[in-house]
Amino acid sequence: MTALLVILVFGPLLGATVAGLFGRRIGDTPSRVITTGFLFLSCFLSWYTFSQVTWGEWGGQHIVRLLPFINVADFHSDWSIRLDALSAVMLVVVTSVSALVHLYSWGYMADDPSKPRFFAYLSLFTFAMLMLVTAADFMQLFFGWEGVGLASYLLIGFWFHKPTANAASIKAFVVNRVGDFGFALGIMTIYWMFHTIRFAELFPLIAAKAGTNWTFISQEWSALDLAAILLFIGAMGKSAQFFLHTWLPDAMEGPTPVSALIHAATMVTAGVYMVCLLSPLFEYAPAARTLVTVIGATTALFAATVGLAQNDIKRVIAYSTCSQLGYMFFAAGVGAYQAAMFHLFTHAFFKALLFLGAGSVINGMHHEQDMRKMGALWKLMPITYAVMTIGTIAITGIGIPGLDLGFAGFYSKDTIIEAAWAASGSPAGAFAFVVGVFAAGLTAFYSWRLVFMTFHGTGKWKHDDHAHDAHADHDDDHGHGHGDHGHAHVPHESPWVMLVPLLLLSIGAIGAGFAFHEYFVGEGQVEFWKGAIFNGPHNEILHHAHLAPLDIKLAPLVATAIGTIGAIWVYLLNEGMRARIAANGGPIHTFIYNKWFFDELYNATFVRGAKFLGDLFWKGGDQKIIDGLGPNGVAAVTAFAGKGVGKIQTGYVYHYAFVMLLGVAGLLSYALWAWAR
Amino acid sequence: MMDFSGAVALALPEIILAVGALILLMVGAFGGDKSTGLVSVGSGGVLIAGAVAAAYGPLGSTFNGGFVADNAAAFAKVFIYGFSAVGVLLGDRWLKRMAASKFEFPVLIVIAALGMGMMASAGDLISLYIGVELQSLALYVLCAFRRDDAKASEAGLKYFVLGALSSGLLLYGASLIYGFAGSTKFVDIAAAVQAGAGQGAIFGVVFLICGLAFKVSAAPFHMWTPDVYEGAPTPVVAFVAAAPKMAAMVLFARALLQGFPGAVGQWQQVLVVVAALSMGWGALAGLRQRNLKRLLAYSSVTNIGYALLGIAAGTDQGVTAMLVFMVLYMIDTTGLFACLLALNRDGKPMETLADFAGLAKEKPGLALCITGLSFSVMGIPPFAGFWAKFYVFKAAIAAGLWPIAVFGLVASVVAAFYYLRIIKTMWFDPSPGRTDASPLDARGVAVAAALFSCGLVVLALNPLDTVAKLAAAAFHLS
Amino acid sequence: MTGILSLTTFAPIIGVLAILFLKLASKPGDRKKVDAASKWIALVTTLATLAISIVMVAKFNPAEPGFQFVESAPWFAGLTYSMGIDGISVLLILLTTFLMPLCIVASWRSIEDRLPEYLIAFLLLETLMIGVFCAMDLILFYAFFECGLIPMFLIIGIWGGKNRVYAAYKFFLYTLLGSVLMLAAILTMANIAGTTSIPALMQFKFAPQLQIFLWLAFFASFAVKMPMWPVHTWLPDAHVEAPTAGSVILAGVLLKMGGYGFLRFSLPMFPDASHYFAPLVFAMSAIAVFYTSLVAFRQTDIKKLIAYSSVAHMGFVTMGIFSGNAAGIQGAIFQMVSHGLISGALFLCVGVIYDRMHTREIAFYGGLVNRMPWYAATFLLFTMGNVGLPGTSGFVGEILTMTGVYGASTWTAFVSATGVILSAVYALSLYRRVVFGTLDNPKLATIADLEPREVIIFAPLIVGTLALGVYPDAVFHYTTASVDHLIEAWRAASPVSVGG
Amino acid sequence: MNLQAIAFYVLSVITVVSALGVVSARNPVHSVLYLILSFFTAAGLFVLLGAEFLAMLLIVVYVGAVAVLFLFVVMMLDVDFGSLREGFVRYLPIGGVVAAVLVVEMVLVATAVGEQGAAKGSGAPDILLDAPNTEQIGRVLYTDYIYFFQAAGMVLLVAMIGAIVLTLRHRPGVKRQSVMDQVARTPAKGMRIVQVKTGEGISE
Amino acid sequence: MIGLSHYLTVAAILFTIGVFGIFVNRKNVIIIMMSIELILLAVNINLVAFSAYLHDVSGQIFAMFVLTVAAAEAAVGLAILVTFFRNRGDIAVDDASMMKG
Repeated sequence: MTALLVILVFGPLLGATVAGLFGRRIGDTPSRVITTGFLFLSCFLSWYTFSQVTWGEWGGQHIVRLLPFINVADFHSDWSIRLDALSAVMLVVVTSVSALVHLYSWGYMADDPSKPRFFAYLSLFTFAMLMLVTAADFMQLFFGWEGVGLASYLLIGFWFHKPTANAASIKAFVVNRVGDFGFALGIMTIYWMFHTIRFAELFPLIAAKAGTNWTFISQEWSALDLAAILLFIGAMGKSAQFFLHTWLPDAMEGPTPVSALIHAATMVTAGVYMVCLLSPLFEYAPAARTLVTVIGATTALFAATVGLAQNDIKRVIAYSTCSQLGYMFFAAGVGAYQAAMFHLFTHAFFKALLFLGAGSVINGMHHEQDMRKMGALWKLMPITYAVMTIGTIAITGIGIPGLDLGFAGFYSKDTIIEAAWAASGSPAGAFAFVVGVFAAGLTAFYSWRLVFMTFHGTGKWKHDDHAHDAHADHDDDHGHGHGDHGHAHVPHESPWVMLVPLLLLSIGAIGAGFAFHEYFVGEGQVEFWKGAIFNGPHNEILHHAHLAPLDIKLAPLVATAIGTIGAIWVYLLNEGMRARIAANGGPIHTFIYNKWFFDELYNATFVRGAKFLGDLFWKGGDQKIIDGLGPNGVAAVTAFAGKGVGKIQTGYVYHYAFVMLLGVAGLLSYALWAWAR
Repeated sequence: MMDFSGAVALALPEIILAVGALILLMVGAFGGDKSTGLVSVGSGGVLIAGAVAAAYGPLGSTFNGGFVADNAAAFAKVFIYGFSAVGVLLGDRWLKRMAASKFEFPVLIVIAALGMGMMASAGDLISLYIGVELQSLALYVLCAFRRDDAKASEAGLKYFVLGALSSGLLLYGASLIYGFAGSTKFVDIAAAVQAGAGQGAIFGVVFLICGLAFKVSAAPFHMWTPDVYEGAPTPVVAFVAAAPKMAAMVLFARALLQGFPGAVGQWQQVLVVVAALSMGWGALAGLRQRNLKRLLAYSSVTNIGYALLGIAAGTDQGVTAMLVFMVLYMIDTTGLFACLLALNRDGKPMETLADFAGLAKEKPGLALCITGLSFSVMGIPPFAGFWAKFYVFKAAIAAGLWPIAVFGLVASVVAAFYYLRIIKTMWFDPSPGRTDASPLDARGVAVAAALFSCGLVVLALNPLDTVAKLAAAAFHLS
Repeated sequence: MTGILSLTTFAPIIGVLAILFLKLASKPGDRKKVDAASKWIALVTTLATLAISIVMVAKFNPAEPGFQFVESAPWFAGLTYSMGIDGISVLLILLTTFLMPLCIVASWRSIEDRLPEYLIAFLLLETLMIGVFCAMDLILFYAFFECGLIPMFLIIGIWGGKNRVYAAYKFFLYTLLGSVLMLAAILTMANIAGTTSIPALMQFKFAPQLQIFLWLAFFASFAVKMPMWPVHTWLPDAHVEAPTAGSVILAGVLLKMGGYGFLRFSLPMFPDASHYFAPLVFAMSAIAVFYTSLVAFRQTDIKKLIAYSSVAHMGFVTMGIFSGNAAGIQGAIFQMVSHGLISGALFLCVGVIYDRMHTREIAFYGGLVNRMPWYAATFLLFTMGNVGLPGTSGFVGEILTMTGVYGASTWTAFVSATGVILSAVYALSLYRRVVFGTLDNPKLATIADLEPREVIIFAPLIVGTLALGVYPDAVFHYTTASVDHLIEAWRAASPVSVGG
Repeated sequence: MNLQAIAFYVLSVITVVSALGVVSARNPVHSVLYLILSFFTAAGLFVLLGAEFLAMLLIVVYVGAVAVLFLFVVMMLDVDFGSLREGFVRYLPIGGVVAAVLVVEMVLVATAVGEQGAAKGSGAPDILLDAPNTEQIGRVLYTDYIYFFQAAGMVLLVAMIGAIVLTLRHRPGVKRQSVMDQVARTPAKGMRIVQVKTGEGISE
Repeated sequence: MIGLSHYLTVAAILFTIGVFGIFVNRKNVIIIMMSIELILLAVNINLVAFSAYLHDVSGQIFAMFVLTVAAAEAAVGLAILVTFFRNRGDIAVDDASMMKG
């Protein structure tokens, strides 16, 4: 088992190393083969592991210690692989999506000159993510946490020629670091509270600390709430939750497979994973959970609204991701960790599918991402159209409540909304429920809007010189010019190497919910999770959720239907309406189109503030005050004094005598005075 | 009546010097300037003989207490005579190069050394005075020795006028002390002070301190120093900057510690002020100097401030510190002046800072010597100057004078700037032109001093420490 | 093994003598040959020193908390020539001997003027730095500590950039001013305790009132050396003007002397005062992290930026040391070692492009990755190390020191944690501006990627950074015993009130 | 007020006044003359104190040698005395203040020493204690004080050497008679007999 | 009754005049030298007065040596003055400032 897990986790690292260091020497294809090969191996092993954990012999929790990491006094951490149901689920998600994305990238990145680098980064990311999900203590978790951040940074900035990509990559890293700021403080709080950072040692200690207080930055806090909130700030950063979400849409500057893998299926869900992993802590931290719920719900709503008005195909999906992550968080916040994980699981499939589908569209459109320049593609890209539709159905959560039959999103999202309903005794729960239902409608609207604008209507690409600007950008970059294609301006279906992953993912998008909902959130959940997720003694949220009346179960579906019909009305039946709405704008449109002005706000405060403070400290503090009063000032004063002293040395002997006599008189006076004392 | 042979044995170094000086004078007078070489060699020999006699001579007191031959005197004399011999060497060669050899030069140095020996051995206010004057008069003449040089004669004049004034102060103090204590002998004075008849005599001490402060060029009685250092011929300055300071410091210590051991509290206060003024003034005034000789003058003012701390401590440890300090300082300063002496450009001595630009490329050896010696004077370990400061500041702090010690250390940082500037000029700046070949004697002295200060000192400190402790023990302090 | 410390310390002197001899024996026309031979002599000497120090480390017994390989010989005036190392110093010595050959190789081509002198200065500096970490006598320590100013002054002043004179003066006088106050304290201690032996002084209990003064005096010296805010301004100037290898040594080793001093003197000898002043240190450290990170963000000179980031990183070291717990102190030591590697490497990275283009203006560069992919990768690695990315050694030090200080002051941990964000801001923006983007400047059109010599320099640093990032226990293995010993003593001293 | 007191006051007033004259006289020659006067009256004070040998010495040495030397130099150096007096008045006030401070302090000190010192309580100088002043000095000068005496001799020697070194000039080009050389001259040195060959001459 | 203090006071005044003469005199070195002689005279008066009141001859001996040395000093001083004059053609103190600072 150890060897298997080691290969599973470190295979991608090996692939990344080989491709990264020797990629130029061994060539593109070997690099691709090696990385993809390792990934499929990992994927296979993951499924095997998952099956063993879920149904097989392994059961329970395993921690494989590989190497000591940091061991100082009682600060212990190891390089280890923690295997339980939670991590097994994540292993499956991560390796499956990653393997498919690797494969997909063969086609998508076919014309890019830096293929080895790309594949190395992808594999590196996968490795970091695997380290994250198999961490047995906070240090390794943090390693994976930042490792995926690094990979994300590298991949967003993969096309380093583009200033926007560079800016986006830095933004992603820095905003994540803001989260890490809280995360690190959270780890420290945990360490000083419990004197351990190993999960296995930590969890049994938590209950005893419930209700105690903790002093932090001169404030008294409820101890566990403080720790949970600080850690949750980390999750907010990583999972692009409200306030720290701004990086995610910009992250779409990266190649589309990256968006699918990192910014939809895996990395951004790390925050959710972490909250679920730390369910033993959050269960005793009611205030923190309220915060999680509120932030999650707010994000779900906010991102959905913004998604309504975006025109960039990837940005729409990005906001959709953001919104779905909000769902996961408020699920966790109300205590339905299983539901959150379930949604994470299903979302990985359909969101990866949507992104890769979008990538296929973009590829077919010669790297055009603006939906306003698409339309009527369904005929030209039938398979892409089909899978995108599947993905859209999955995300909108269409299904038949009574029969419990539907696409993946149906099971997971409805469970979340029901859980929120079950928790609506509290204001936060009620808010989450309302938002959940409302956002479901918005989800339907923007998801269908995407499909309709892209695949239906009239083809705008036929008439205008589409995407020339974008081409100009890309041509020098990665040689993916239209000249390469025989059918210059006509959109085309993607190659099979891209379509196969799409088809595989669509299977997941269709069937994952149906196949697994019993295990994740249904009757078999206790047996399935095997204690990997902790529910407090009073937490029966899932049970209550199942008992939700039919009208509650129907509510999201109704909202979805309304949203869908709205989308059909605006984008299929009245094609000109969209442009009119956009043109007339109005404050609401402007507000959501500009993403609630978050970027502008942050720019004005934090970015400018940092620049201002930096300049102030540098030019004012360092140069004027410290150097001015310090070394330079002292030097000037000394030099001045030296000048003054030098002036006494006139060269005239009577002056010298005078000074001497002053000295005598002075010393005599001083002596008389001193001795008289 | 005293035992004549005993007296001769005790005063043998002085007698050797005095008789030697007379003989050499005769040789010179009859041999003319042609015999300068011989006279120089003779002077060196006489000085070295005097040093040996001082080192191995018997201990005691003679001439009615006017002459004291103790370990402190012996210690001082060995170094005074030794450095005087170096002065003879440097001066003689220099005069030869100037084609201005005069046999009086070495003789004057010998006589000055005799005066310094008297100072070191003075057990009486009268011998103190005569010793000081013998030394001073010889130095006045030496400073003005190049009588065709306007600067030298100006230096001599200033030195003389102010020196005479300081003698007046010294004498006035001596007269008050005499009047108070009823005796001119330090032993009797100490007894009188011990008898505790008030503080009157100590007014005289203030004058005495003023007078002696002039001789060691402590602020504010240092005013002559920069001008004399600049104006007087370099070899003379090399001599003036070293041996006389040692003699004066020992005299200082003896007068205060043997004459007024019971009044440490009183004179310490005055001395601390003088020391502080010296350290501060020397450090500040040196900052804007462009002439290296002037700069070294201010440097000596600062350093004397440090040395005075050793005396001000008023302890055995303090005197040891002062003695070690003076020895190490003498080596440094002689080395630096030897470097100056070794450097000429187009036949003119290089004295301003600008002259030294880029020296490191042209004369790396000498530049290295100057660098090392500068760092030493700056007090950077492990060079001699650091150990010198280590001794005095340790003693000062042990005596409770830590505020002044801290002040002195801070002043040393200020002073460090001007040594750094020399180093900077030599190493960082481009050279303006070729320097002349450097004479062997000066170079030799420079290299020897640098080697000692920058390396051998670590080994030499062991014996030096022992000997200085022995010497300091002569003052019978706690 | 007695004698190995002196051997390590003075081994570089042999190289100095060899180069001197060579220079004296050569004719004026042989400059080229002398230069070449000097380089090899210096390299061999530093490698030999490294080898000796590795033997020393191998023989070192990590379980023993006290001093090892003790040598002692009476000197004068009650002083002894006394050397010994413990777990705190052993790694710093290794760091020194490790960086030195790299510095020599880094200067292989970039220094043309007065090369033998340059190498002599470096070899002397090596002796002095090792001596600082070996010295077991206070005065001996001071001698090495202070004397190190000389070669560095010359290195900055002679082989430095445009404004080198100002920088050299500032460096020298600033640090000297701090040191003389320490000297006063050392002399006071020598007078009161009657000894200058460091182990003896560690046992000696100074009166709390006195400790305050002594602590402040030592602090003056070490705070400047570290450098801590607000006495840090000499560092950016010194770094900017120093030649590459000088910056490497300055950042890699010289700054560590301050931290070493705190650990060796302030903590064990003045525990009461250390307790008393810990809040002050925390405040200064936290300000340093926040303040200098922001200042770094606004720099236009690559070296200055890295220099400011060094100040921020040293802030972590100081706060860790005075946190007084294992995590903090171990983290601080680790951070020192790690910073030695990473900032040294970063300066070498700057040196690579400076050697080619002779400018350090950020605006001049851009898009280097197009022509220098390997360089870009190397630079990225160390940038990430600087940012404190887990997996690099930079992370371990930062997280441990912050964790440590959390136990003493949550405010400090809170403020310093902003460094996590800000370091990403300035480091990545630097990297972006220099490496990413398109290669617009025509002068850069022919810039070449790393040459084999540079690869040789970077390879050990990369290995070190990653190895320590993954297996930091390698460091803790050596430090634990000594640090535990230190903490026991620290705990024994309660934070008594020293006022009044 | 007895005769001694009258003498003291007269002498000391003249001493002080003439001392003032020394520093303020317009013409240096006058200064020297004032100086001589001052020395004379001071010698009178010495006599009052019973130090007649020193009084004589003062007159012989100072008036006879030093003052005359001054006069000699003043006359020898052809100085424009008129211009030398400028600036005297300008610096008078500040000089006066410092001098006043100094004099007050010194008088205080002197009085204190006079009243507290070893001499306190002892009566007026006991003139002709057991031997004339000269004899007293003579008894100790060459015995107890032989060392100082010899050293003083060295001081005078230095003065001599110094004066010679600094002022004696051998002007080049000035022919001097050298008696020694003339006397020492012998026929053997004075001439040389050479055999001159015919037709070759002497070529030297 | 004339006591020791009277003599000392006269000496103090003389001393001060000498001192005063040195620094108030801006022009003539010879006067400065004469002022020094006044100072020495003051010292001598002190010494002799003490000697007399102490009934101790050593004060007079001291004074005698002071006289001797003063004479020598005058000789050297005037010799230096002469060289100075030869170099500069003047003895104004104001001129003697080639070196300063």
